[in-house]
Amino acid sequence: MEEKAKDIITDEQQEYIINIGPQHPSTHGVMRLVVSLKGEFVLNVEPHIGYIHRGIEKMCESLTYPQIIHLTDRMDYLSAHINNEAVCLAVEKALEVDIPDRVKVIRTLMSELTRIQSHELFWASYGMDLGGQTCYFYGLRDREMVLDIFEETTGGRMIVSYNCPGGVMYDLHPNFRKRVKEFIKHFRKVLPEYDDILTNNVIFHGRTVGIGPLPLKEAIAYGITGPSGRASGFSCDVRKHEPYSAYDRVKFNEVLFTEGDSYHRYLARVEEMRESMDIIEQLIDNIPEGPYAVKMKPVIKLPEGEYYQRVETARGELGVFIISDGNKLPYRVKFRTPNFANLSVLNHLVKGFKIADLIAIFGSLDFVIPDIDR
Amino acid sequence: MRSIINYLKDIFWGVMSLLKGLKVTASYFWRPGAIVTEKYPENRKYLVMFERCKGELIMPHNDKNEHNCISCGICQMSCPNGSIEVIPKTIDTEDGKKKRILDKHIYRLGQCTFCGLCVKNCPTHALAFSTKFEHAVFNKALLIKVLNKPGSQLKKGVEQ
Amino acid sequence: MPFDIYDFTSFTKWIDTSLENAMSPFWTTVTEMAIAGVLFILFYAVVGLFLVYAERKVCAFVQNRLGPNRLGPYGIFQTIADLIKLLFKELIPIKNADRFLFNLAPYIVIIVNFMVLGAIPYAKGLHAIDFNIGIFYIIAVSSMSVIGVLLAGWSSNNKYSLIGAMRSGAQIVSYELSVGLSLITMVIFAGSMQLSVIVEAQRTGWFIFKGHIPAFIAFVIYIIAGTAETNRGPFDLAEAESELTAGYHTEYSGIKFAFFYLAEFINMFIVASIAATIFLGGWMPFHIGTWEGFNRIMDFVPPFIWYLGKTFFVIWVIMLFKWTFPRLRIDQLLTLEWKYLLPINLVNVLIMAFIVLMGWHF
Amino acid sequence: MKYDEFGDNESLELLRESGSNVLLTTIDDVINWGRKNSLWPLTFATSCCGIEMMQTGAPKHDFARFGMEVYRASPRQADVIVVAGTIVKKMAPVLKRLYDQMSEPKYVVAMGACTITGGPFFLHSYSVVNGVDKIIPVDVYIPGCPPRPQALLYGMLQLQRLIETQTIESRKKRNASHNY
Repeated sequence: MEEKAKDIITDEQQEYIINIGPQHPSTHGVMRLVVSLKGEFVLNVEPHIGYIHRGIEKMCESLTYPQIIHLTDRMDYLSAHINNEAVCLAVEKALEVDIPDRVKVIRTLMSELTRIQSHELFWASYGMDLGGQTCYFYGLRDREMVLDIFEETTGGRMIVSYNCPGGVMYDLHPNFRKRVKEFIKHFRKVLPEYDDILTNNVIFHGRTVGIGPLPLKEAIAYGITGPSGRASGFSCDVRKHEPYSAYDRVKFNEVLFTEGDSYHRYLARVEEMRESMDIIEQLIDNIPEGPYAVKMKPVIKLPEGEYYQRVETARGELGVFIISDGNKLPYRVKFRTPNFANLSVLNHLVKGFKIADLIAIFGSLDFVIPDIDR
Repeated sequence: MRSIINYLKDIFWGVMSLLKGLKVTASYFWRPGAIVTEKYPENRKYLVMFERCKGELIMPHNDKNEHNCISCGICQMSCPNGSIEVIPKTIDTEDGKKKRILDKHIYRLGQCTFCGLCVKNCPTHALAFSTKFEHAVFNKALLIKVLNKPGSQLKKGVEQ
Repeated sequence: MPFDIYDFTSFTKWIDTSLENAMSPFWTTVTEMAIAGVLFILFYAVVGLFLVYAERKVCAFVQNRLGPNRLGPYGIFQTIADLIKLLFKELIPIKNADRFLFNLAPYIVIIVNFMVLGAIPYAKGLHAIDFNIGIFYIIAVSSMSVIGVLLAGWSSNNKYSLIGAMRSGAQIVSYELSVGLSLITMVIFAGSMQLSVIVEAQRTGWFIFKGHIPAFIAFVIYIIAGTAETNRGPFDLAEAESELTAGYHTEYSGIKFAFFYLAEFINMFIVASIAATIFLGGWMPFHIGTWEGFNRIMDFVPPFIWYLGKTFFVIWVIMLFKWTFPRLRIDQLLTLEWKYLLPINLVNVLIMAFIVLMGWHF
Repeated sequence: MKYDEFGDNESLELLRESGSNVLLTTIDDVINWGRKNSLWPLTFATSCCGIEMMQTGAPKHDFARFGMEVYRASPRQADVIVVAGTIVKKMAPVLKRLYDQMSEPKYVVAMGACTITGGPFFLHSYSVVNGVDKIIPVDVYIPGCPPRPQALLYGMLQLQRLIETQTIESRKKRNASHNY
């Protein structure tokens, strides 16, 4: 009997240790959180990563630049297009290629659509994490429309593999404009429903307002980027500060809040969907004519040196760092992925909150686990 | 007194927000027109896929059962994970020269990531994507396909 | 009254007397119990399976989907397939589990369900037991189902289960108060605890209409607390899927899991049917004042249909709750009970008592 | 869908021949009818394919039509584990344990290239398991990266056909023959 008791109670302080994960509905993938509890209160959370470490950075060293792109798709699969864009921009920067305007606009449009579908999935899964299962279905219902747009143009639903160094793989489909407009019309209509179901719900407020607050100073110290950082007032939008592609020609607001709790992290994402729609509406009617890709050499060799390019994915700032030794294979590729940095703050946020809040905080940071492990 | 008013206010607004949510779900319940479900196995006869949809890699053949592949191996080289294997053979042509032609174009469907590099890089447009997606099998070995087998798909839409 | 053609009293009396003529009183009782038992098991299975199916369809329609539709017309045999599968699924013995309690827990939940089902009036005279303290009995017995949940959580040797069971314990203990008080409000109004008398008292109008605002408040509170007591969303903390995988029944598989699964739905049915009986007039048809023709037509609908209609309406509302609202946190759950529902309920009881005292009701 | 419209009928016939007992057929038919129409998947997803699996549950494609929408988070109550996404070497023991925790009858569907051969990570990665069939016995392979929702539905229909062919005896034999 004593043997048994020892298993359950780990030490004198009577911490109750439970494993959340690797297989658990609310970890959104395979992530193990070792949670020490006292009653319902969380004392400590220890994230164990590596359950989906696939060695993407190492693999990149044995692949050519066009081949690397298909791996970045699978890193943060919800912002697949933006990841591709980051690598392409880095390669193009290194080669000093002039990219046609059409490509820039196409990439921006696709990035914003990617952002919308990613935030829709966030909305859906956050609702489900908190127990509102219908949110999940409404979010995915509308996401399907974006996936249709993707599939018609790129042939892939979520993993698009649409970018290539020098442009994009295929031209936009003739139906693209019509479909995007249809989607935006539909989405503007259903967003108020999202608000009715979740954003303004009193139970949802109770679950998220004031839960896991992250002050601005700590957000900067931990390097929290993306909507999570902006909810704390950290102005970190790469699109604004270091515009790439066609972001310098569109007007949009950087969604900033100061509270930094789960509710505002959630709100930042919902507001960003509106901003993204604004961006798309500004660009969709004046896509410049021109070629959809620059002719590149069949074997792309970067000149010797180090290249860095950062972009704003749906979850934060993605940095691509390439060291080239002049060969057709990169010498070293490093991805600064937003989720890995955002994960570091988890323990700091959840201390003293309840186990149900752990789920709310974890969900509000919107992790994609393969992006953490790479 | 104020606290009691606030207390009642809280309750009122709380209940109102809940009713709003209920309104949305209940209204969908009474609107069967909003159902968006596609009935997949029943609708497969008239299911139209997007033309660029990547279902599997094919090598289109024309009506004489000829394909465009010159067995240069570029697809094999551009494939990031080795799902394509080109096995060439040399034959003697009528005028006595040696010519390298395709013996087997092996495609491992279970490994393909549909990045599209092979199709894009093919110099002779010998490869294309078909929209067929029904590939589920019980036997893994069936996922290794030989693309240039006689009687495979007729050549169409390759010129694009 | 024409709807007395659907009176089952004489029918049951007839069965009783004919049985008594045939055998000794002891065997009469045994036979009657056996008949009632078989009928209830059938009723339990049919209602349980139907409710599982109904929930899947309701949630599908709410979520713009079709729901199960491949087995039989509109997929009505879906749950039968589920049942067959669960029957033949392996029952895994859990290492270090308290074997006896682990096996006992599902049965406790089921038995409690049966005990409550027997006390509900389904139509005039269609009643297994008509206690004169019917409401008291129902409150007492239905709160016992928490024992099953607690045992399941405790004996599973699983940390998630234990947390789920403890949550469920706290939840049911506190929400029992609200259920009791809101029913007491109506007992004050009706002046009786006997369910058949309460239903009979609603012949001239359902209590929710007769009882002014306090009855309506009591109804709302009863629905909320009843939902909480059945461990359904948004109060499904005991099995909160996103936190505790499956809560107290994480370790159960096969038919034992099916018992928990069914019991949850039968609990919902019980809560809804008590709400229908006490607030919405049970098997009484809907009457509007002096509209004789309308009332006459309503009378021709059998009382059992009325009863089921009302019950399923309440069930539908409870299902919508689950599919609309996010889950509460454990402390919010208790705050809702102790800070909001209980005070309101107490005031409500006072108001109701005052109304009854002054004779202000219809 | 008719029998001829499905692919890979040859393997199915082989499986059908491997175990048939005339006496028990009616009972088996009833049990298989229940089993094949109520496949409850385990909520298990590691990467991209998991999102497509979620999308299959979404209103547009609706898993629920086949009675498969009851996603169980607890392996004890699940019937089928859809391995959606890459399995790396650190995850492999966990997957094995999850499979062991499931109660009989249990089925495995390998969804996506990563689970069949390692997919995008087949050649150069040092940490990816090249095919989950090295860890657990797989019933149906669904290629694609990730497979579209219809492809997953088609795979589940194939699994239903597989279940139809099984008898109590053949399942016993099958379990005995797997040494993982």
